[in-house]
Amino acid sequence: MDLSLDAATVEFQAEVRSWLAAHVRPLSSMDTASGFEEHREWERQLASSRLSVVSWPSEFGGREASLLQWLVFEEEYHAAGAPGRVSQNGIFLLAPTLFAHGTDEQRSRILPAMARADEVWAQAWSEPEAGSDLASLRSTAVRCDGGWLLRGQKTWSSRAAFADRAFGLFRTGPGERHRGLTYLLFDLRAEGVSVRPIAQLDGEPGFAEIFLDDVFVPDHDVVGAVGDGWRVAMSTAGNERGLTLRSPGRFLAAAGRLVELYRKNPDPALRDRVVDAWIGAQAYRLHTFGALSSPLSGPAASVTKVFWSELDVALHETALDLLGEAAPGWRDGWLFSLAGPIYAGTNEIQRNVIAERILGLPR
Amino acid sequence: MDLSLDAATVEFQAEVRSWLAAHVRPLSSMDTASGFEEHREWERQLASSRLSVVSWPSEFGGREASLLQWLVFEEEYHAAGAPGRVSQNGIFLLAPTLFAHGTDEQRSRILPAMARADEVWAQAWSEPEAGSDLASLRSTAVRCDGGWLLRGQKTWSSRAAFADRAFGLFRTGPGERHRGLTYLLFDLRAEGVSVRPIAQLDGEPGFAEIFLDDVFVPDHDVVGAVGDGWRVAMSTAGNERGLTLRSPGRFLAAAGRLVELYRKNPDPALRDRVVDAWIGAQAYRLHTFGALSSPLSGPAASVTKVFWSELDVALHETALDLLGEAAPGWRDGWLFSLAGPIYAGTNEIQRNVIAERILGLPR
Amino acid sequence: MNFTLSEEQTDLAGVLHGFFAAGRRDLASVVDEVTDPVDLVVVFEEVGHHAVAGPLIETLAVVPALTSGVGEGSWSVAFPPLVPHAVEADHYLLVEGDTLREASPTTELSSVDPTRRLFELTAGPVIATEVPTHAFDLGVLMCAAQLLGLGRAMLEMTTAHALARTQFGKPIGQFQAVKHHLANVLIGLELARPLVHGAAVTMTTRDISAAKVATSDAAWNTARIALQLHGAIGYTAEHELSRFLLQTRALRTAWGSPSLHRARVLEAL
Amino acid sequence: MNFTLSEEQTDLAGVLHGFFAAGRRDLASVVDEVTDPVDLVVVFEEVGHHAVAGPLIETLAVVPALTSGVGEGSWSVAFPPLVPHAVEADHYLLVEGDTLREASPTTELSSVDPTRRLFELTAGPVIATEVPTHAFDLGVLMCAAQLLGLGRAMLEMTTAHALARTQFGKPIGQFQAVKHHLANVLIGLELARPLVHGAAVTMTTRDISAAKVATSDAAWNTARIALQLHGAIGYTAEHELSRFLLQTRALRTAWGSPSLHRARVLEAL
Repeated sequence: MDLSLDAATVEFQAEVRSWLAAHVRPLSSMDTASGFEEHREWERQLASSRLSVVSWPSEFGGREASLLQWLVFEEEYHAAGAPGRVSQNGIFLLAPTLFAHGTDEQRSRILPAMARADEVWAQAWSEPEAGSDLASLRSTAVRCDGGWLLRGQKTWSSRAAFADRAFGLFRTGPGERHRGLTYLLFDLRAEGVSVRPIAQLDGEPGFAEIFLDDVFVPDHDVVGAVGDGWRVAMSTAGNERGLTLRSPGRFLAAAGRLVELYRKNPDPALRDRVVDAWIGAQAYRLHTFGALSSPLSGPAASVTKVFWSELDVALHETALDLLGEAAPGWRDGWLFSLAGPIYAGTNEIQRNVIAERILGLPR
Repeated sequence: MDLSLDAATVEFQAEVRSWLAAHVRPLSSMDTASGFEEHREWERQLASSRLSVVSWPSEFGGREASLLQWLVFEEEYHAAGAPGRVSQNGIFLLAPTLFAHGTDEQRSRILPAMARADEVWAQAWSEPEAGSDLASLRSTAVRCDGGWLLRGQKTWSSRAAFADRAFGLFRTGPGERHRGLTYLLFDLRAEGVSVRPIAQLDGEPGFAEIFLDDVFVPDHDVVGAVGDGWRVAMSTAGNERGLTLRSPGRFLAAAGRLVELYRKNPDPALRDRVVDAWIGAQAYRLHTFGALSSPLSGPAASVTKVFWSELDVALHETALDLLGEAAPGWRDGWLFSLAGPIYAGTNEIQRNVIAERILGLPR
Repeated sequence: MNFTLSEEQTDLAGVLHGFFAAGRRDLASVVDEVTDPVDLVVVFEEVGHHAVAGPLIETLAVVPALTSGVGEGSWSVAFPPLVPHAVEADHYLLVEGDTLREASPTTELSSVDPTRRLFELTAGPVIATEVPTHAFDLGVLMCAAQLLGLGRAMLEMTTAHALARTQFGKPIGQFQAVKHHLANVLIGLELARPLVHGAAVTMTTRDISAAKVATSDAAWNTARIALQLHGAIGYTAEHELSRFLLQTRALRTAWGSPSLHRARVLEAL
Repeated sequence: MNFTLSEEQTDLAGVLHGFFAAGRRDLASVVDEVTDPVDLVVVFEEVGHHAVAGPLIETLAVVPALTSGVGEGSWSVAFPPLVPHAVEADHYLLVEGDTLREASPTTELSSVDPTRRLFELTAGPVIATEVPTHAFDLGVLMCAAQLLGLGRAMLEMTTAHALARTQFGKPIGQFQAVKHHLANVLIGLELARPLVHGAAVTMTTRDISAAKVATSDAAWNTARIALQLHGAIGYTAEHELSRFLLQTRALRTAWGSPSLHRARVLEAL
């Protein structure tokens, strides 16, 4: 067992740290039109130093960093208080799918533009009648000359209010539930698309509804085989639940801020919750290091998803209990944490997965 | 709204308090043969001052105390640190059933002997294959001349190792699950009865298994109608879950001891758990006062059962966390508390009842 | 001993429920004369039940207990260090020790609930030098009652949602996890209510603080479960749950945090 | 960076598992030479996994780190005030500040786990006046490893029970409440393990205390759920769960309570 960093990683860490020290600045909320553009500009700055997608191949804008180096990047990024990633949905949800199931043409057309934030992607999984139950999707894609016509409604599409393109599953053939779905990419500014922003708890439109009325998608924007969309989407769904969506660095940084806050507002009755937040972040960090040598299975990603989402809520709740009603600097993170146990598969669904697929309890 | 005690209740409270101050003494564990007899003797002492069953009619040994007076009695009893009640199963489980469904002959034969602890009763509900699922009972009672012959096995029968008689449900006719069950009383020293004590976590035989091999029960020991046992048993099952099984006085006294313990071993990180134990006991007390004027329904008794059983565990866990491994004076209460969420219907079953019968969620 | 609401009190709750449900908010017109703490608890449970916003605790309960003959409009009052700032109102008061003063708002603070704007106060002329001690406790108790009503409302709307919303081909209320979440919520609220009513009868610091602790935890736990069971729709400002949730989070630490009130309970034991 | 057990360490765990499963308890014969903290953690996770009783932490890890050339037999050691008393053993030591002494048992104390008899010690002759500071931390870490093993064992036996036991016509493991209880248990244990392994690598007080906190909570939570899901049968001394449960409860506060270790973590941050 060895927790030390190799020389190349130490060097990379130093580069990232000094770059961030020189460049990090506060931005407006990415859920406003101007804030969104500020975040796009920040992504471009990262990309110009090849720091937007460090683990990707160089040809697409990355530097082929190891998973360990990616974790180190994330620790530095969050420790520096750097901005949220407006490109997150594309980088962490769509890109892994393209690496696994896309064509060479799709990868070279889509990934470099994603890395530079020239195209910002929104996810379009959920529909009004399908929350946790994605297999019950109803939106359709109907064959037409040279492509497909999308029709239906998507909702809870994060970033869609201001993003450029979106990815989602559509019904293309007969078949119950999981069958007959196809993974498609579409332009949010195409004819037939209406986007209606939904105000979140914080009042800003982090989500949107997307109404699709015969929206044309060319054949080259089908990912994987027609009718194989469920398998294509699920093969990388672990990414959303597990490692790549919420890196340990995020929680380590927040736990560190909580410890500082406690030192300024010490209330011994809340001490254990403060310490447990730090211990939880550290546990998640080490657990992730363990996963570097033996990658997590899909169900194992459910374990970490429940863990980090509950850790995040507990951590922010503790900050609010220390501060009271006036909680400058913590409210946005707290509101964001409340979504954790809900999205990317509710924690109730995740616990079913853990019980059935890891412990072997009957369905 | 009025929380004051009337003059008669104040007088009664004073009598109980001074009687207890004069008589309470430590006894050995009721789960040993000699301790059991010490507890029987204590019950007789209570009975001789008409304090063993204060709420019963005078003709059976009570003094027709109001429910409020019974609560006051219990508060005084626990505040004085008086012994556990070896007659508890009879007084709180069987007696309400006899009041509701017994014959005059049964009441006058059984209740006075119960009040004096001349007969100590054990419950015999559970069977090896039926824990929470009482309707799946298999033990049978077969018609014979002048009565019934019992055959089968009962388990987790509390107090049965040393008690005199027992009550339980037996299959007397065809019918699925709830149907064809009859409520019967039997002698634990009758021919055909074998009792095998089961050591509890504390090493003492608080439970026993009862093996029944053609045990004769005369007709006058059938409670209610033959085949109507499920209804008879369930109509007073709320008693076990709710008010009468665990009176608030017990938790108030334990919470008071916990506060004292905390003052001697102050650990600010555990303060909230100490205070919450007191608040919980007080909430349960006031909730019970509310139930005096609008009696609890069966499902409402599930609410209190989950509440007091979790309160009891939390309270004792806090004491152990304050004291560490060496926890004199708290270990027995702690072990007892651990059984609370399991017996009288597990808390999982109770939560189903609350959700379905109070909130109206579908089965 | 008679630990239930009177018929008049039950009727008052019903009248207020209809009043708020009809969209009316001019509460002073209905409950101007209410001063009995149990009656006030009935009023504020309904205020919470409809997530009515504004400095009602201060205007209807605390300020009338502090000083007689206050003028028209809404009032807010700070009791530093326990309640360090004021919520938005027409007029402001400040209690420092035994001194009651007029006050004016200065800096606005970032508030957990945007509908509850918070301000620091600067002290003005002295109004009185003897402040009735129960004024603060009355504020705490009304806050507890309001939390109870908020919790009840969120349990109701979440139960309705669990019956209506289907996933995997059945109402989500049929899943045992959902049942157990809601059963726990009901237990918490059900056992918090008698503490609120009991405190209104005794008006002791111990009982009032205990009620505030229990309702803060029960109502906030309800909000968390309500959000979890509503899923993404509960996370939107368009759904009414958001108003209830943010108000609950704010009132949980308003009028003294749960930790402060646990300290007061322990001190009184 | 390679945060996984080596093949040799995985093999050692397997050998010990077979050894204990065969009923053997003469552990010193197998692991006499083990001193590397990661190896020791592997050993003590298996000790916990089989609920092996006796002062093994002291005899195999702490006392060899305290002093060389101790004699045969089992050893126990107290570090007042952190570890105020000793568990039953053939020989006793006492560490007071920097002084290591022989000691003898006096009063027996009431123990949460009857198989873990506790004694107060009276000090005897001085053995050494410089005590290696990591000896105590090594005891804490082994206690954490043992708790992890106890938790794992209880999760295994409860999962098996949930598959075998039927109620209302189906295995209880099919009820969502049971699934969610066991999923939570698994999450707690799964995220506690890397803290134990990480602490064995760094051997810092911060990391060792964090591991003890997490394993104390995860293992005890496992014990509670295990008891709840076993029902009455788990409450009997005849069922093996009782040995695991009582040992877990004792080790939760042995070698310093969770509260003490949380204080140590905070101090080190």
